[in-house]
Amino acid sequence: MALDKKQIAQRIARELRDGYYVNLGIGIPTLVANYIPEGINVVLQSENGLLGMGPFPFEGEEDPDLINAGKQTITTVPGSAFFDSAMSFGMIRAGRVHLTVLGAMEVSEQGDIANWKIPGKMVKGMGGAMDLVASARNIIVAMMHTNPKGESKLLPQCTLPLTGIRCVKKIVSDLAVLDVTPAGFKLLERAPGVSVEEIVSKTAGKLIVEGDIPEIRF
Amino acid sequence: MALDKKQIAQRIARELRDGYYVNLGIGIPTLVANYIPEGINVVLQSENGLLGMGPFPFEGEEDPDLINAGKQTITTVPGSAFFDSAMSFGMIRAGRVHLTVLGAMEVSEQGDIANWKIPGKMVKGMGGAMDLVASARNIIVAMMHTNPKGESKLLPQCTLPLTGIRCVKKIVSDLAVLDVTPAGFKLLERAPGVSVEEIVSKTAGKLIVEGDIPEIRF
Amino acid sequence: MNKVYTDASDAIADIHDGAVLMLGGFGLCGIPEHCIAALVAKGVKGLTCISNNAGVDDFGIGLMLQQKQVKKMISSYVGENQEFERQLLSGELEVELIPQGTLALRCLAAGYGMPAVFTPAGVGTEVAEGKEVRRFNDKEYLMEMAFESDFALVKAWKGDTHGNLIFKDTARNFNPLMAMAGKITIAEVEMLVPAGELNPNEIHTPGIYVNRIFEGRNYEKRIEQRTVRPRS
Amino acid sequence: MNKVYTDASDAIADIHDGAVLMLGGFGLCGIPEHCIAALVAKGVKGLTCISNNAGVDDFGIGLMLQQKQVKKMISSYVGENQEFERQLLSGELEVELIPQGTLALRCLAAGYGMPAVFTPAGVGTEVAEGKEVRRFNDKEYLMEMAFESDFALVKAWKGDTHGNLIFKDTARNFNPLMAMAGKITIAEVEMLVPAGELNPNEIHTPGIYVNRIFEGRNYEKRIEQRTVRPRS
Repeated sequence: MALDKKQIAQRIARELRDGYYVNLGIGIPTLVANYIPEGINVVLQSENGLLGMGPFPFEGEEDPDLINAGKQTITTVPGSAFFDSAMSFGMIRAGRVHLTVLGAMEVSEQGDIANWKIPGKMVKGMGGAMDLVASARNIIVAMMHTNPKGESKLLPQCTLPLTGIRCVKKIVSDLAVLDVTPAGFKLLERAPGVSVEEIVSKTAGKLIVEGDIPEIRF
Repeated sequence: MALDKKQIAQRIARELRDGYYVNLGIGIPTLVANYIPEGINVVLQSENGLLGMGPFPFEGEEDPDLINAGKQTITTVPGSAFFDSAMSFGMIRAGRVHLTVLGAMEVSEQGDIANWKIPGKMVKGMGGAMDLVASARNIIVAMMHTNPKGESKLLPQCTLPLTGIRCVKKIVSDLAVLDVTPAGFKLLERAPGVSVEEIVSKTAGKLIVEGDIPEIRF
Repeated sequence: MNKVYTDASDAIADIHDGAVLMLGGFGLCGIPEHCIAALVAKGVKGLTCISNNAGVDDFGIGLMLQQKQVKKMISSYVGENQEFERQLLSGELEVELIPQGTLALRCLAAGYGMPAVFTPAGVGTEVAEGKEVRRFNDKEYLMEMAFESDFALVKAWKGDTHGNLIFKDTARNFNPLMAMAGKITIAEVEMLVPAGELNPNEIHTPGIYVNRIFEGRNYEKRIEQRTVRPRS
Repeated sequence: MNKVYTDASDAIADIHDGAVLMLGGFGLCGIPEHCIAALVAKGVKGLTCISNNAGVDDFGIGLMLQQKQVKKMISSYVGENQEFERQLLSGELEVELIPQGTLALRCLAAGYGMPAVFTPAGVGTEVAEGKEVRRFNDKEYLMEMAFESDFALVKAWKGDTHGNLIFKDTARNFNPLMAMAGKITIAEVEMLVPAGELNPNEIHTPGIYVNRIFEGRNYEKRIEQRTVRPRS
């Protein structure tokens, strides 16, 4: 069975290491914060100017001056720090953020990513996505393996306007976990009950399948 | 009679305008702070990271964490702010400091300045001088008109290694006040009792003398 | 050297048609809401607004869009409002979308007197079109130019009569950067205190960058996405 | 994720011969005096030191010069000490003098992931030799490269266990810039407190930039130029 959004987030959370500074994008990536493994301390960066983002506030405790990059009211954890947007993207650009998790419309087998613009539709802007994908040390994409029409989102080349090139390192989709390697997508794990054949059929870009592919276990 | 150092500072202080942010170099320029005209508020910038520099502390009140760019213990005035060295030179580079006063070994008739290095002598470094002269909106040089050998320090071309080019706007020496114009040094005022002829004879660079040259009055 | 203005309309009185403005804030967080209200009341037109976002229909820059005061937006993320979309699709409004970090860096460049900066954001994308690409250490960067603007409108938490500013939480965002970048910087603050009352070590924007300051009353500080968790 | 070290010798234990170090401070103000003492005790050699100044004969980087641990200084102003001058004239020590603002900007560039920056400082002087000169809006600028260093040693007033730092007065100077620029940043602080005790709005250097932190005891904080005025 394909993973649901929470399970995608849960699987991604296993990539966290103690001491990581992490930037989580809007959508599924945000959920990763709910599954941080025990014994592991990570610090969440919000690119609007915060290190040490905490959970949503209790009702009545919202502070209009304290939001995340998705403009949601949030809280801080002990040891947090505020800074301006130049420093925020400065620390991202300098590689101080260990891991960025974000969504995508398309990923190419070279690791290119498209996630900000659909020609003909109202374009809202790239926000911080172009900065994040161009700068982050390690980028994991969380997304559905196919689009609502059933077409693969893992392509030989992106068809949509690019957000960044050669930057995605890993994909966790509803069907599989894959690394982006110089030779193409490399299948690492499959969702419970999802066959390698199904993943192959739903991956349009070059896919490397070597040996036995284990199921993701929760 | 030639001006003494205090009088040079006193004359330069007349160039201050209300609301100016001012950077005063080491030596004579520092003395300018003692002659700020009444009714005029200026804020002193110290390039090691302070706006709102005050006078030296009373004995026993020195704080090792509070020094000026000459490494002297100082104080702050109400409304001061501390910042790092990047912001300090950033505000200088962006033209937010209205006036810089500094010393010089030589100034050329094009406004080039040399004040950091004498070949063959131990070179201590340019400190912030190159940044200041390359960036400041308005630069006034405070210096003796001649060197200890009696040679003019106002030259057609500097002979010493340059600190910056085409940057000096005005010179207040012990003998005269001069603007640096596209056509050369323009004599504006002379020290009390100093003749135009003496100034002419001690100015090696092109000197423009037009009309009556008033004496500086104190 | 009086920098203190009585209110927003006083502080923005000389903002003219066609001016290039920077407006601090991220979403509706930390926006100069009193300056915006005064600009709406003044009815100045043909503005270019550099701001990370464009407000919502009935708050923030959205209020200026309603009055058709904005000719061009330079932002990283827009379209939280209907009127914006309508004007964009009808061609009444020009929009230049730039990466958020690039927006920040171009403000910093202006504030620090750097004519241009290098960033990898947008390399290989349509953002790179027409821009100089340069390789350093096997990585490509775009050269992006410092912003030039006539006025920066920023909102701080506290300020003093010298123009020193302190921001609160994530309402800081672009505000200190734009405060440094504006040719004339106008700061509105929730609390204006006499010089000397702020700790000089806690100041985010030194007063040298601030030309005018006023205390705004009754801030609305609207929340765009109210998210809460249940009490356990 | 423990960043807290017991003392300076613990924190600098892996600094190796030939390392490139950044050392915060302006004159003797805000220098990492415990790290320097530990480097002297460790006897590491062949160091390149990026620091605005080079200390005095018996304090600051001067102590490392006495032990002939420094191969090269990159500074804006040096020579407040005799041993420095002797080594320089004898050719034992290499010195690269760069403008103070350029020093700051090259740290900022490293900390903000900008490979190079433009500054007008040094245009038309010997500092420009071998550098790319570029004209923007009728003004010339030098392209200066971001620093690369192995370790940054900085001194703060307060710090917490997450590595967040607060500096005091003009002891801030280059410290926050170098803290951002070091590949590994080691901070010594006068007061180390648990995470959560510092106000997140007052932090100058967020902990993300700090890899190691320790509390130094009995700071000497020597004054280089004691200047006072008479009590009236």
